[in-house]
Amino acid sequence: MNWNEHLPALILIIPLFGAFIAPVCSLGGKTARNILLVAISFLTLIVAFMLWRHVLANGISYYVMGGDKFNLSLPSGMALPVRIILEVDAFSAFMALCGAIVSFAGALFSVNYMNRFTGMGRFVSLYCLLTAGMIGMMVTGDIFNFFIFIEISSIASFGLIAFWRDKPTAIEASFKYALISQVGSMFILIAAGALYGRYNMLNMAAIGSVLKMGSMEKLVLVFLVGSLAMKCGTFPMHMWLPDAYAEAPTGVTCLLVAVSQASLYGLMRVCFSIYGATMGSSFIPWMLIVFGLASMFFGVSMAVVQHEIKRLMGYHSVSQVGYMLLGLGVGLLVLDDARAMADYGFTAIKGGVFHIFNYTMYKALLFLTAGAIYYATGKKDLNEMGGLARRMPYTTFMFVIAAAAISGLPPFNGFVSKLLIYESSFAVHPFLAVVALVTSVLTLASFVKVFQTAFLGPEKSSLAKVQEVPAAMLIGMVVLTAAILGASLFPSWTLSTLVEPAARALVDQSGYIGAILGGGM
Amino acid sequence: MWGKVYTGFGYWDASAWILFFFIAAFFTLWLRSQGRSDYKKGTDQDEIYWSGNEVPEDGEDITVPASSAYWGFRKALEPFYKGLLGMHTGIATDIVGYYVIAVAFLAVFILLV
Amino acid sequence: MIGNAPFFVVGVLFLMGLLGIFMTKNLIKIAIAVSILGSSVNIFLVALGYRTGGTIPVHFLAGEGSTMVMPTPQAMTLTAIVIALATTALLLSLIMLVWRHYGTIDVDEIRRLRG
Amino acid sequence: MRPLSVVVRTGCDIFAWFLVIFGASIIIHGDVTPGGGFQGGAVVATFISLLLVAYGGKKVLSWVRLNIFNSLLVFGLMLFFLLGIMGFPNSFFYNFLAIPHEVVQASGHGVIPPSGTIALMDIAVGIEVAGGLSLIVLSMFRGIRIFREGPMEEELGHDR
Repeated sequence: MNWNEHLPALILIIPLFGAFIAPVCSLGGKTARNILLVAISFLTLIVAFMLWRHVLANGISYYVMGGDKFNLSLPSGMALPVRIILEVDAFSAFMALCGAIVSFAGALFSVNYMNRFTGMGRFVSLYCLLTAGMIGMMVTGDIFNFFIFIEISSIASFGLIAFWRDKPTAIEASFKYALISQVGSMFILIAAGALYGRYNMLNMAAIGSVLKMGSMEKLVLVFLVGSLAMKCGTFPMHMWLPDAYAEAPTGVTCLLVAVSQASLYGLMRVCFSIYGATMGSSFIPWMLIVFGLASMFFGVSMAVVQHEIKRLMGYHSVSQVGYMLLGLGVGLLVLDDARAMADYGFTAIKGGVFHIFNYTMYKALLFLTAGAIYYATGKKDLNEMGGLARRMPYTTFMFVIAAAAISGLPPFNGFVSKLLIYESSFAVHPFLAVVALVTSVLTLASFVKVFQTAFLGPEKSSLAKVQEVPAAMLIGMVVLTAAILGASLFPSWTLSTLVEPAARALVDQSGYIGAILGGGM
Repeated sequence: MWGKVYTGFGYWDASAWILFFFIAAFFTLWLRSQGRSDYKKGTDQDEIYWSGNEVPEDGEDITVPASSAYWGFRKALEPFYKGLLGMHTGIATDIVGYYVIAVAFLAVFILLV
Repeated sequence: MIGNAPFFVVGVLFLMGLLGIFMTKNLIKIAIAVSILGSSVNIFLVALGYRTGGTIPVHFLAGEGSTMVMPTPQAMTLTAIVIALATTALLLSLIMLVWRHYGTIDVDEIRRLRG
Repeated sequence: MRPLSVVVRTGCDIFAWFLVIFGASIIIHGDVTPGGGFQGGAVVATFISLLLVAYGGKKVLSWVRLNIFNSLLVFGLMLFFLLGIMGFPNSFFYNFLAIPHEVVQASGHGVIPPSGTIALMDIAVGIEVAGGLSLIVLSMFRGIRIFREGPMEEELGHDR
């Protein structure tokens, strides 16, 4: 048998296996558990990479769970796909690769970071489950299964955010997230049910092939867009995000960044692949742009006045998600206008997709550096820090790279994706580009503040005994730094191999549909 | 691999930027190497220059805490920040409320347009 | 018209759940409201699968009827119930810990994270 | 929780075990009747909550060992997982034990055709849910007492 055919299933099997075996493995002591955590996330990374290579070489790959053959999507001449189908196109594979890199870095970081806490068997279990849920959201081709995976990842993240149960704020943040995400999931489920009642199908590609806009479909679209935008932290619904990001253990925060990107993936999948050109009106694209602008500007202006390091970065997550929504919204706006699409729309989508990669890498790295500071000093308030650059040189170096990348300073990858977004959104209306530029300036301002107060300045007497963090944590950060530097130094290579196939797959609605409905006969 | 990234209106070239960095670094290091190493130690030449003021012994006294950074910015935008911070009440039901209102807004308007 | 009755019930229950979240201050009652919301969605799914005059969706020993009620929404409902159970258990555990830490289950008092 | 009166405890003694039998029956008939692994497992798990209510926490916690439920949970999950893996040359979760309908009718024995791995997966899920829900009930019960009796067990010091 050819393992390449089973890669879409394997990428789910491996983290699930890790989640199930973790309680047994933790009987073997600390070392066995840590090896399991790192090995599982590393294997996931390898499989994600192979899947990505496979998809780039052979086109969309899909997988029928429990079918007689892995690619029998329409058994015995049926007109509709019936089983649970995983569908991986270049965009999904790209997202899964990003998620797997971040998951690996977070696992390496957690080995030392979580060393002194009990209940680590459960931690490893939930971490693997969160990875499985995140990757499941990215590879599934079935709207109900998307709901299942969103719930798996939500439940795992409630547990992980409240992992330090003796910390009142962690419980509070977890409760807020649990409440809002439960309400949001119910909206998603009602949308999936409505689509099923209308078309008797749950497969995204099959629904996309027969969808006709009516008031029901409009409401379904709104429910899906609203809920998934809430999950990735768009402006009026973002309040849970800084709380949850700030209070979770840092290795988990790093993974939560990737999980919010999985929700963004779902949003894009709904908008581009299910609805696509049949959406008709430009209301939803404009709403995505408006949400994007609002989250950009208000997120960053909240971040400027924060003085708790992880909370500040949490508000930056809100503002960075705005860039992606802006880029992809501009692309969605001109989806059925071939000339504008070639003119600036595809550039906007490329910018948005590239920003997803960049954001996942540098934001995860920023959270890891914040966690390293917390590990070394035991403090998370910027007022109590100072002069850490001499004590923690490697962390400082990586923080500077990440901060420069997130603020869009020229040599780094954040600049490239932001440039693509500025110049293409300028073609729609100059105001969009102006807001994006102002946001970038404010981002730089708030990271200058973090850098100046935490790393520069005179040493505090209370921080005299601070040391550099252990090697495993540094390696976790180095993985992400290497990804950032690679994307910064070779932007055209990254764009042509990593980003462009993903962007092309995203706009290619008929390809996504045809892979399922044309195969296996 | 080292090529240019075309944005439709212009392009970005990483290698040119890196080249510029090397040139700038060369000039900086060259300027620095012009400095004199035969200054007199222990005299005023050795002192830290801090805007002509006395340099305090303990640096901790003169640091600006993070919550006071950008004080002017915050003061100038006082009404804006008052509204924005007033929105972040931190009450769980308010968070859900904003979400439900946003979805209801979208639902009403998508049916109208 | 009477065929739409389940959907009216769904709508009423859904609104009850949403209002329950906003109108009460007690965390336990909010958790109950979330459960009501989940139940309304489950009723919606089950009602979708009903076919007039259909029998149970088990192939054997099912009686004479030739049309079967759609089994897919029922499978979906069961899955949703399992998930709702997990989240309810987690919500209640979190509320328990909130009460231990804060000494109150009034939702307006639990706001150390703000701004 | 304090133990309830002797009437309740005797009632619990008589009926508690029937819940386990009833749950097991639901689990093993999961493929042909309404119900299945999760429902049966949930019924089995009510056994523990009944004991907790009738006998009080102190006694029940001294009777049971959490590791038993933990191992039930892991065993069920691994069984489920293994059954999924065993379909592998065809696809994940492939039903490799199923006998087609025509073959069963031709052979003429049995009214109900064997459903293959579906029944086995039901049993696996039943074991897992029974263990997991009992664990949830017991952990939530322990959580009630978590701060009342002295400080938090073991997990002090998220900030060293």
